[in-house]
Amino acid sequence: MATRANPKLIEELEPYGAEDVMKCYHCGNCSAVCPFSADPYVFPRKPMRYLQMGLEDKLKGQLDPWLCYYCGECSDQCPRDAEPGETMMSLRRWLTSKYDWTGISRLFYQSWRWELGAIVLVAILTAIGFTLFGMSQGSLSAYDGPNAFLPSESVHVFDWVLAGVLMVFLLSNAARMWWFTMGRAKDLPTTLGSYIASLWMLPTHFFTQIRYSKCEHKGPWVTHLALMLSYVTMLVLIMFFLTDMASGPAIDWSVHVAGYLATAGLVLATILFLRNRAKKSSAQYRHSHESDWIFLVLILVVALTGILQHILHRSGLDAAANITYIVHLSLVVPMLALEVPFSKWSHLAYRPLAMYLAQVRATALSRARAGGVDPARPGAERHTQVHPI
Amino acid sequence: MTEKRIGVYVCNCGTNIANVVDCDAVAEAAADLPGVVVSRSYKYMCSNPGQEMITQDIRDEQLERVVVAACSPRMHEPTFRRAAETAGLNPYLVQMANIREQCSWVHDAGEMATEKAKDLVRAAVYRVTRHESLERLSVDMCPHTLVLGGGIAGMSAALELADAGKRVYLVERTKALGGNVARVDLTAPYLDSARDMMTDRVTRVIEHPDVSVMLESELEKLEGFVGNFKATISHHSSGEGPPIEVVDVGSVIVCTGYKEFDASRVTHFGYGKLPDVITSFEFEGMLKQGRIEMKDGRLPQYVAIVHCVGSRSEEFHGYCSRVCCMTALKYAHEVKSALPRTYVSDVYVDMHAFGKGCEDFYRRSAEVKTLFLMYGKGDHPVVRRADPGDDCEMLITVDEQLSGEQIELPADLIILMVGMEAREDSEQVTHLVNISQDKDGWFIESHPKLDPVATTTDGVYIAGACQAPKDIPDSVAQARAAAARILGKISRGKLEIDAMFAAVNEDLCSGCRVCNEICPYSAIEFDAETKRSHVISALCKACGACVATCPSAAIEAKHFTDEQIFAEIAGVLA
Amino acid sequence: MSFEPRIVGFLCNWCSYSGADLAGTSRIHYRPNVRVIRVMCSARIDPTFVIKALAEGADGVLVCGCHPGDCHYSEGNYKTMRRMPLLKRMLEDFGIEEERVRLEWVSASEGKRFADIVDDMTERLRALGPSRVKLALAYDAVER
Amino acid sequence: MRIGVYVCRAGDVAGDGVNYESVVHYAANLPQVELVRSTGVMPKLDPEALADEITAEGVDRIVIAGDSPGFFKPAFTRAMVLAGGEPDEVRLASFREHGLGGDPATDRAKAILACAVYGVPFTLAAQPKDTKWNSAALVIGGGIAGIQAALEIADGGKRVYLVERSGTIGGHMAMFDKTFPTLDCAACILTPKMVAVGQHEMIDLLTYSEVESVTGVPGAFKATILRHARRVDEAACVACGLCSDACPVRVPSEFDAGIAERKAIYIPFPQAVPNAYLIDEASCTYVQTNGQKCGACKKKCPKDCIDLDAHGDVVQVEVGSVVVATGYETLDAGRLDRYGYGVHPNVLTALEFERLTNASGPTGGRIVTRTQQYNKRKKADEWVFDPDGPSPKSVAIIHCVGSRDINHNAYCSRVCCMYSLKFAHLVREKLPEAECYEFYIDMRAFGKGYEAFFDRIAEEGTFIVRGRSASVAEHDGQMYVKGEDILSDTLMEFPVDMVLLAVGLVPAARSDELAAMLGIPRDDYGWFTEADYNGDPTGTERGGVYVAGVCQGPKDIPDTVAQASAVAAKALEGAITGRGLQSVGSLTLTDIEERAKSLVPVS
Repeated sequence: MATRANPKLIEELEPYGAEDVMKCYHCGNCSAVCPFSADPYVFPRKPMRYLQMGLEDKLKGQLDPWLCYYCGECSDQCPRDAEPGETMMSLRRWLTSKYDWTGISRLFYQSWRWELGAIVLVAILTAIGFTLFGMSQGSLSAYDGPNAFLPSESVHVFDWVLAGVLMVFLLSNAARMWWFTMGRAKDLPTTLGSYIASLWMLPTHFFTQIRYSKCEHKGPWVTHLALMLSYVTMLVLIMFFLTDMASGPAIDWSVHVAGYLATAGLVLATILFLRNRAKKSSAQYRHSHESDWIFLVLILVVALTGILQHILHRSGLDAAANITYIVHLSLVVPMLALEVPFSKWSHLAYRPLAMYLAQVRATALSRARAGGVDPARPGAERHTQVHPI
Repeated sequence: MTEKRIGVYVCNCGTNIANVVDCDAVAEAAADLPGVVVSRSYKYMCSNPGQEMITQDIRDEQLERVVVAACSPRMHEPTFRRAAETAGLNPYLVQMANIREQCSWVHDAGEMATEKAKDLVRAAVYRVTRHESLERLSVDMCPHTLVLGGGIAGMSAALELADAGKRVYLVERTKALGGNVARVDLTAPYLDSARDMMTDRVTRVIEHPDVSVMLESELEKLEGFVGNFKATISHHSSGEGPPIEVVDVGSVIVCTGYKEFDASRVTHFGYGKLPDVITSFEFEGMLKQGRIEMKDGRLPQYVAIVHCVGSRSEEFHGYCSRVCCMTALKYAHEVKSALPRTYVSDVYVDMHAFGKGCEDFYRRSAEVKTLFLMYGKGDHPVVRRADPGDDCEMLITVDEQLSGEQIELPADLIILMVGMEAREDSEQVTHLVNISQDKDGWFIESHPKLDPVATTTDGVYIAGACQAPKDIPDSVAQARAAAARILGKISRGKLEIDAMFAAVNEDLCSGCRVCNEICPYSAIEFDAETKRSHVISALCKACGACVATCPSAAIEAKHFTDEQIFAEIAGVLA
Repeated sequence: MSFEPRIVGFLCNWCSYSGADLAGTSRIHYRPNVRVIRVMCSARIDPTFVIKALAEGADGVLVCGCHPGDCHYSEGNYKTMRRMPLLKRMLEDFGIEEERVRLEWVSASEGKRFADIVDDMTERLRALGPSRVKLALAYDAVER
Repeated sequence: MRIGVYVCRAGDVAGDGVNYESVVHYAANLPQVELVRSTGVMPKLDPEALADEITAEGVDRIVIAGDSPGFFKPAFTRAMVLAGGEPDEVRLASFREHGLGGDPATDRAKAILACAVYGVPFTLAAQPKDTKWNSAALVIGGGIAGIQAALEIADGGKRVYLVERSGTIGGHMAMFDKTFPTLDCAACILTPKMVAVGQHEMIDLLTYSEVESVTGVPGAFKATILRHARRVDEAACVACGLCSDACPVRVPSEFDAGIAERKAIYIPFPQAVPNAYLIDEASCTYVQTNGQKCGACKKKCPKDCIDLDAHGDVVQVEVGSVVVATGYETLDAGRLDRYGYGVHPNVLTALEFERLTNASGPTGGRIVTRTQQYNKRKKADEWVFDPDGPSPKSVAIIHCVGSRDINHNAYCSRVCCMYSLKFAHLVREKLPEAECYEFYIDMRAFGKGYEAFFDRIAEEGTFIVRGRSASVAEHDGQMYVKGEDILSDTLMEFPVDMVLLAVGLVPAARSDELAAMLGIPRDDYGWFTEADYNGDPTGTERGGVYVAGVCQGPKDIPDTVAQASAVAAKALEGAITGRGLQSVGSLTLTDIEERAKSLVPVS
């Protein structure tokens, strides 16, 4: 059955950053130099081809963009400046917006105004909410103790509620990802067994990003890993040790040392990334989408306000600490509430998931090929008779 | 018959001959043949030292005959004849034995090959003994030139010659000069104005005092020979001037160009059936009119350009038409320019963007977001009407090679890039001016690399797309090349005609006139007075048909006499 | 050692001789039994050439010209086309097997064809055995 | 008539020397010009909006001016029609087409614009006055183009000075084994012509020489030619080679593309013309030590025609025309490290393979792989082509090496596809057992008989893989070519014993100096720019100077020969009539304006 080309799709993709893909004349160089490209996932050329011709369903069904860590080898060697690496990046953005059923993600990626606006809005609401809440609870001059402005227990509860909500979004989107890439493909003989057998990949790739280290330059991997680990550490501290974190003014080294390390990691890594993107130091930093800037800046200010609030608290300036805390929260909330399910943060979840699914799919494919049919090769159903007029 | 002093030279051609034939053995064997006083074997007889070896021997050994056993005489006979000449030996006293193309290159090394080489050398020695000194004839070179075809090639050639102050008769079949280029709006890859170029050429040709433009005219007959042709031209235009005109010319340049492939021969594009499937030339018309529209007047949302229509296919023409790819890219640009909101797709096989500036042009058309779909050679896309509800008029089904998908491409307007093919009257032209066609109908050049514009008939040249598909710059270059050849000849004033022609021994001639009939060049006249026939040497092309026909063996083919050939026969079999 | 027939080939300069050359430039190998004699046009090939060759001890004679319609001299090969059958009939009366004289059209682009013809003819003549023409014909019959 | 002028630039033409402001101002003051708009670089034009403007201004002729205004013409033609105007009345003033950056650039641009406004083709209006013409011609470069041009002119009975930088004429073609698509051997075709040049009484052959300066005007040029010291008497030398046997120095042979060695006193190749030895001073011990050491060759020479202390001299010639045929060099494959040229001994460039497979090459035409051997002289192992060495079992041919790649040569080199197919044929013919792969992007078999050749190679069993392979790697002694086989949609690693790089063509060294010397422009890639892409592909901005062959842009032998003959036409024109046209630069803006006004073109 023939697939309908859609020359218009490329226009939809442009806001996501796929501006040069039409320049590609398919010499195949990129796929051959890519350290991640390997049968049955040959990219970036193939996805680029689908994109040029506007084969939307094919693209939605692809895991390939998530298998790319954007080391930039392909873009550097591209004979036509078609920016294969950036195209993969754009596809990831686009896929994110496709997985997201609310449509919010699409708005964010197509216009930074939407994203920024949403962040500001949520920030203001959070600020107001917590201020009112704080007033109802205690006095601004008290950071902890019975009269605390924002008792950590209640904030903790809020955190858990928020986390729950985000999980719902994230998981439902992840479920859609699975449906597009695996669920729909009927001819794919996947087995529950293979799903279980490959399960180990999820944590491994989430925590180590070990594939990233296949890139020729290890720098980006290390920084990226540092940022992610710091982030996760911080998440764990907040979700499970918030009360100990907030307690004080004495420093409780058993928890705070982790906090300091995480903060340092977040600050340094984001600054480094921001610097690279500003200097366009190498292929993967040459093109920056607004969402990249917003994400990095957001993390940075969250970390900074967090540590500031911590210091103020330790130095007994409770009022200032409380105000800073409000500011901090009104940055944290949008950062989590908007970035996690709808924007750049989500790749933290999608990429390991994609690698896991890719493994499952690969096993299924090899089984299918052993059986003679080859769902990976669309060639399978080529040469169906077309009737001339 | 007295014995002659003969020198035999066996060329090793590096290893080309020596690897198969024992050249030294051949040389030794030759040394014992009657009359042979020198017999040598050398690496490259054609090289300067090789030739000097011969000239030296001719002087030192007073050689009267020379035999060179080397490559084909078609390759180096002129070289060795020239060498002999420089040493004061008549060039026709040199004979070559072809022991490369017809021996070392086609046989396995060993006794048999060497024996064959020996036989061929012996034959050459026997033959050369019976050679006679012959003198080339020199005839006048008429400085006028006949140019067939008023397209870009024809006009360029005409101007080149006329600017050198030589008269040109430019014969064009149609009412106007310009040919196919006049149908074009802009030229690839720089989108220059074809119209300006045409206006320039046509104006200069028409106003040039040395060019006689003959519109609506045709060459009826071409008699004579290089330097001295008589061209009979018929004028179809009703009105002034005689209907038939005979002009004297020294040379002829054939620039009859091409005709576009008839798209209706291809069924699967629906050309002629679907209103909005058009050919490239029809699209040029739209461009000139500034109306890129569908038949019903609407603007197309999707324009698809299909390459290689009639070209690179087993069914129609095997060859590549060379210009379509760039023209197609030009169309992509033009559509994008005129209709910025229209989507353009190119359905191609291989993108032939080989010319200067062409690859940049290709990249540029990709940058303006043209979608390129690749189909396989030997395969073909299929066009069908779109289904109700589709946002397009037609759908093109392509086995897209770069994705491995079978793709349906939406289209409202489909442009078929029709290839070039030889004009149907080109066979008639070959007979008129005595040149030949290849299997595709293109005129054959005398040598694809060394002489791309000359033909096997002296004084007749070919230029432009009538020799093979070509773009404008290459056609112009060829046209000028042909002009250069002619100017070269003209500037020397006289021409040398090969001394190989037939001659009638009037004592033996019975005046039966069989030969008069047999000669394809009517070079044999019957003299009513003497009741004898005689040959007009300059017209004779030395085929020798008359010699074999003459019942009283009264005609002799110089350099191919019965005696010489008998000797050769005896030689190979001795 | 098997019998090696000797073939004399008369080739026209424009098509067949170039064809034979092409076999060379394309390195298409064939039996070394043929000895080529170049003439400008197959129409130049006087029947006496063929007889002379046979008389001199050739086991076969191959005559090649341009394909009908391709003749460089427009219709020389048609003359040959008419001439050769007559000659063959005459030779048969002399008791010479008709296979010994062969007329073929070889174009300038048919190096392979030329090679195949030579190979084929060589094998046929090998099968046929040596020619007895020398005895069959008085030598001076063709001497002028 | 009301005329509207739009100045639209299709590319960033900074540095073309044209003052666009001044051009716009000039346009405004031309008769009948009612409207002048400057849209800047790469404008996004909307025909509907333009139509409104045209209607509003009542314009009935539009002139689009700029570097390549044709790119905008369709938009204006449509706008014109929408506005109810004459589509024919959209005229182009293309600065690039008629010598962008010509001298003086801005005046040239104005003249081109004026012609368009008057509705007269620039080429018609800008016909330079004619001038006296010296019948002699100078041909620079002794490759097939130079040889052909020289012979054409000389056969016309005119004097030719053929200047060649190296020790022999023949150029690259002499190095080739076979030529596509007919597969006739290059030497067989070329040597007769080389000999003819050597023997021609009208040709003065100046090899081992370089043009130092060219002064004067079209029709009367003065050229100063530096004749390097050959140090061997060209006329006396009989090329016996005894000197070379005696010479102790060994250096890579240029003619063998470096895969074999020559001596310091050498003859480029056996059929060299002139057929005489020469001394390469750079490697000659005697020259390098100012006569302190060596001099062995001189002692051995039986004809005593070696003068080791000879000095170069300078000759002056007066000519009417100059033909530039300086040809090309091949891209330095070392620049693309991913193919491992210079790292893996059996990665060869096209020219190296030409010599390897050539019957007159170092292995007598046997295709073998390099093997490591101990060199007693150098006391070290080295990789050499041993004629009895092992043949490759599989050969990869990589197309577009450095070509069609904005990181190297953005252009297509035009000949690589075909010579690569030729290589495949030679490999399969000489090594029927060997596997042969072609890695290509687009198979550009465009010429007469090329497509058929392509089909033939495919039938001969060469694997033709769509996809320019990405890299050559070696693990445990086996080379692998990694690439994507696009048509079968898989990544592949082909184990191969030999890799042939179809390197692209680049302009010959010091083309820039020559261009400056002759006053002819070069394009972005360094090829000489023709006067007019379509109309005058062999003329140049500077009248009397013509370009032929690859130095004007990559092309194959037939096209080169055609061009070479074409330039001869121009040279002969001048020579025959004794008169010829000056350069367009000799015309002032007013000259052209006046002529344009008075002309009535036929069309």
